[in-house]
Amino acid sequence: MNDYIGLGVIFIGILFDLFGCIGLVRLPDVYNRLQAATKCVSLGTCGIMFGIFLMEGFSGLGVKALVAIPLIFVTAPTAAHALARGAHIAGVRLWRKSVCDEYEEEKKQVGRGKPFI
Amino acid sequence: MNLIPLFVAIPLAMAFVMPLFGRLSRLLPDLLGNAATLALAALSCAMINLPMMVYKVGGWEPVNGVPIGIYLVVDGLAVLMLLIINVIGFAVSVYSIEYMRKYTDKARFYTLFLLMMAGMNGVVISGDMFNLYVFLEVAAIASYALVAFGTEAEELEAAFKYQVMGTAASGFILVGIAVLYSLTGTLNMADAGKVILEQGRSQGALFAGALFLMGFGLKAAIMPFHAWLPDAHPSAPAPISAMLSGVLIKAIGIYALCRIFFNVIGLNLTTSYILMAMGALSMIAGVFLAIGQWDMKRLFAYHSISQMGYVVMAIGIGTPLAVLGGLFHLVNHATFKSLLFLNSGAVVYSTGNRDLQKMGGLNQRMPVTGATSLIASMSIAGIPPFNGFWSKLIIILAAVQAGYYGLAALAVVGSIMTLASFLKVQRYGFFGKLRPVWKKVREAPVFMCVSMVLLALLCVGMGLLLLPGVKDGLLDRAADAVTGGTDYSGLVLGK
Amino acid sequence: MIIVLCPLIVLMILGGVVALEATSLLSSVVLLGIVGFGLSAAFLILQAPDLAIVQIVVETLSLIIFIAVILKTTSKDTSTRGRGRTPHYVMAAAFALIFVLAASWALASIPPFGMPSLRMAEAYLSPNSLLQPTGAANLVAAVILDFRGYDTLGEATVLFTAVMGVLAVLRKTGRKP
Amino acid sequence: MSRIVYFIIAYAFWLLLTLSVDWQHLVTGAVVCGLTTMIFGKISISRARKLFQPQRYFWMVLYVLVLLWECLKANFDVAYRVLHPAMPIRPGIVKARSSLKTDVARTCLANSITMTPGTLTVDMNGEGDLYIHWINVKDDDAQHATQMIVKRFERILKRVFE
Amino acid sequence: MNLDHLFLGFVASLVALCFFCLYRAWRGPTVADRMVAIDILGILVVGLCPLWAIYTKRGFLIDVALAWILMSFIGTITLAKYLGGQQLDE
Amino acid sequence: MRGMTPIVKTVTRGMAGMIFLYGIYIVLHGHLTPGGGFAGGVMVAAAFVLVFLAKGSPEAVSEAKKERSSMAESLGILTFWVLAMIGLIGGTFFYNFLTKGKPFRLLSAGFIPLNNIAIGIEVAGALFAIFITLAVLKAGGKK
Repeated sequence: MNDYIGLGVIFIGILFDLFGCIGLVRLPDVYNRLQAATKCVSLGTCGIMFGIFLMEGFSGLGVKALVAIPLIFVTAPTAAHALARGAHIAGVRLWRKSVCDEYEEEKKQVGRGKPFI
Repeated sequence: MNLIPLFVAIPLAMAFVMPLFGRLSRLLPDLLGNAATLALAALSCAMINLPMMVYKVGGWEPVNGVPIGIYLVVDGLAVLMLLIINVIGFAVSVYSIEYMRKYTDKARFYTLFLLMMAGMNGVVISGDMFNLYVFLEVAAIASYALVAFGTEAEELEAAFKYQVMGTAASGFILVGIAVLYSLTGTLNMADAGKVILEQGRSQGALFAGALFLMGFGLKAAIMPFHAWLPDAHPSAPAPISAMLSGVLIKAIGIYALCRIFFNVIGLNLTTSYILMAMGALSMIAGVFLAIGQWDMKRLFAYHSISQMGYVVMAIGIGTPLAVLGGLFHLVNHATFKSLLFLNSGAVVYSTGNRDLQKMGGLNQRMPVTGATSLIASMSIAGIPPFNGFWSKLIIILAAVQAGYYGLAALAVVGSIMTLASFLKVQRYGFFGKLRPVWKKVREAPVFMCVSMVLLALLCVGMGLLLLPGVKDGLLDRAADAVTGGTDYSGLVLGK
Repeated sequence: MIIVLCPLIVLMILGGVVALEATSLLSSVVLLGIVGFGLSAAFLILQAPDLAIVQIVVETLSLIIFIAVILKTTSKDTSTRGRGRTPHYVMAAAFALIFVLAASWALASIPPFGMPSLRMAEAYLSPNSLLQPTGAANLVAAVILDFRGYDTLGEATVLFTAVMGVLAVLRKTGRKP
Repeated sequence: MSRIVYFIIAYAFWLLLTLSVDWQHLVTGAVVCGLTTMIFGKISISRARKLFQPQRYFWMVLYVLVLLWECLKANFDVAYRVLHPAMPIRPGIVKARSSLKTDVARTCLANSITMTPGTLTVDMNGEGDLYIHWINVKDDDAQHATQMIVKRFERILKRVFE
Repeated sequence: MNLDHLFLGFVASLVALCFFCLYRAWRGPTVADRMVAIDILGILVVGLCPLWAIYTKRGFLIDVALAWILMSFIGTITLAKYLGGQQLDE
Repeated sequence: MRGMTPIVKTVTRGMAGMIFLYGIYIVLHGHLTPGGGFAGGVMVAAAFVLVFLAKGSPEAVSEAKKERSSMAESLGILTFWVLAMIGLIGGTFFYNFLTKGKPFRLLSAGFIPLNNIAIGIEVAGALFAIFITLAVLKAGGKK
């Protein structure tokens, strides 16, 4: 039984990976791509890991897959945040149809070109 | 207790200890470094006249006749190379006591120097292809760093060029080793030689041979692959130039080439023609490029290419006499070329200049340097009583004997051109009128003189190696190891 | 296995080509990451986890070191493109072509992957004991640290040499004034 | 105090990795975790006292559940936007304000925001202002944005960490 | 069709997804896009590790996944620091 | 502000220890599971690199750290050499002089774990020294 649930979870995980990758290709600028890719791919990978855990139980493989989940959950958003901030400071523009950019305004107030904070 | 691993272990230990304690006192790096090289020189002298030895690292005996551990093999050729490396290394390290005062961070210099020695010794005593590669890399990387040791712009550039070429060469060698491994299923050179002999030389072995030829040719700076040498060797500090030109290109170039081609793959006619052609080309072209140079060290560096050409050509001819001459020339070249570079270092140390056009009459102010450089020049040009004459004579005789009259003629021409270019060095550098600029120049410090005199004595005395009793013990056995070819396998594996 | 391995190799080759074509050095370094990651994944597929771990850690660390170097020097690719370099390109292409042809001619004589006469490997797994004679469960560790420990000393020395070289070359002053 | 807590966490991680109760592993683990605590313990945990208040763990579990639910929602949201032929996105960076005080809480909040539907934390300054990239901006006013994005986690995180 | 083929299919599809990343890394108008692509590629391969471990029945392959997560985090942080215009030592 | 954003700093505070621990796990279990001295050593170095990156570090401290990691490197490789030399005294170079133990236990396989530890220390020191040298290098001289 666990095997089939595990397989299902793995399948859903790979599906999420697929959405993330499509987003990576389709969306128009770095920030949107980060949005799609980080969320979908990290959750997809977590899904795979969890499915493996369900299939394997508390063996060496299963437990390490379980350990990997919090690690992914902590590192992936942090990396995405660091990349987004770096890209913004490096001067990567938002998509031209973007609505607003309050971060840019704040940066201009604090000092020209200097990374603020 | 068998002493073979000590050739690697001693310099490595000193190199590892140096960064820990080198800062404690100013004398300590000199002391440790020279102690290590002295011990190595003594050890290598103790290896003369011992029978061929096989050392199984880790005590792993072969299983079903397949060696599973690493073998260290010391045969005649290896003993010869060990002698060259360690004796020259000792002379150079004595020389560097004074010379390297001009540079900062002597401890690191000795660390890298000892690592280079360890790498070369490791290459020579190894009986395993991958092990050979590893120690070749140790020696090569240490030499890249040492070329750039002065950290001036042109030194860094030369080192970069050297490193790019050296890395390409290492890549070729590694691929060659991989091909041979997948062909024979073993890394042990003796075992691989046996398997190749049984299988017959297949296309894979030829391909590996071509790769090795490119790789070791680059390391040895044989003619089509020589471009890095004239930049790299002059840029290094003088003791390192001496090591590079005198020993390194032989140990990780010629020696490894001989080992792989004669003992593992086995030489055939095509390969020997290629070797002869490359040797003759570098012999002539090197000397023609050298004769136009005015930079003293650069001129010497081009001569290294040319003299290596003699060695490669002789080894390519492949008759016992030719191989003997080639190996003898290898030894001789190690002594006189290191001596020449040490001389140039002494000149640079005292005058800060190495342009021949600005020198003149230095004999009056620097008698020891002048005299030793005269000996070395005569030696490299092949003037009779000195060692260079005998080896060139044997090579030419062997070429005639084997029926390659053209090569013999080329060798004579090369020798004459060498004489001409060294007459130029002596005429502009050491003889003639002393220029007023150099009135206050002083002779190099005592340790530098000691090592130069030591090498000059070697230059004079080395002709004695051809005396019957001495020749059997050293040169003949080395030549036997080369010309014996794939008998090597049987000797090592003990069948 | 081959159905996974082939796409990975294509990925690596394409990544390498793209990395060569990138105009900024930073892009090149980042794109080289694809090659490194692909190589690591290929090792994983070939069931060589030791190599995969080493590849991934080395890839990351070399990425960091590249970045450190680019930060200190320049991120522009200053090599001249196109003009005046055509002979070099032709020579390089000819060499590559000859090399590939020779290799494919020569490597045909080599036994296929996975079933050469693994003479040494058979000897490592000695028949009279449960594992190898060293008692290590991981064959790779047994080979690199015991059977061929001397090699590993050499490799550690290579790293040591490289570090000493870097520290020596990047001194503040080379010669005493 | 904080070091002991760190040691326990490290030891738990070690046990999960080795998954063995052999005495050799246990002793080695103790030594290794001691080393890790010596090197990294000082910088890692600042207020260990909070770890011994059980009600926080209840909220922690709740927080994880909420986070997972939001994550799932986020994925379907992204999938919808990506797969929709017209790509219904309206991106922009808005400013939101959080009232959390400690670094750990703020970090958790920022990462949670990154994992939830359509938002990505771009930067956070010392006063707790979050700059959030929003894939579908509904309101670029700071107050409303705060209300929509931040509040749902803030309440729980306050209970967990402060 | 047994489970083994299914897992092989999973792994193959993950490898196929890597090509999306390659496309983005190739086309990415800015360096940041390429970095995102590499980051995502890393996480994708992390998912590949345990699947392959199950397929080949060699559980220890999962060690690679953990190493991969941790190292790719460090790599991305370095790249981000570079993008943010800081020297590595400030 | 020195270093990176508070988010990265906070995550680093937690993750650095885990990376370090995982590196040591790989080193110590080199003879049982994949990995070994080299991979683990690099991960240990990477943990320190991560802290360095996130916090930023004043130059004076870095010089001292460079010296220390260079020393650690020398010590590590010296240990490896000594292990090899003990074998030489007892018989041959690199003779595995310890008992082999029972397979799959942590203390097995003779001196292989010790070698792994020595290499791990060496590699960690080496790579951290290189990183610091390159990171704090002031590009001087001619531009």
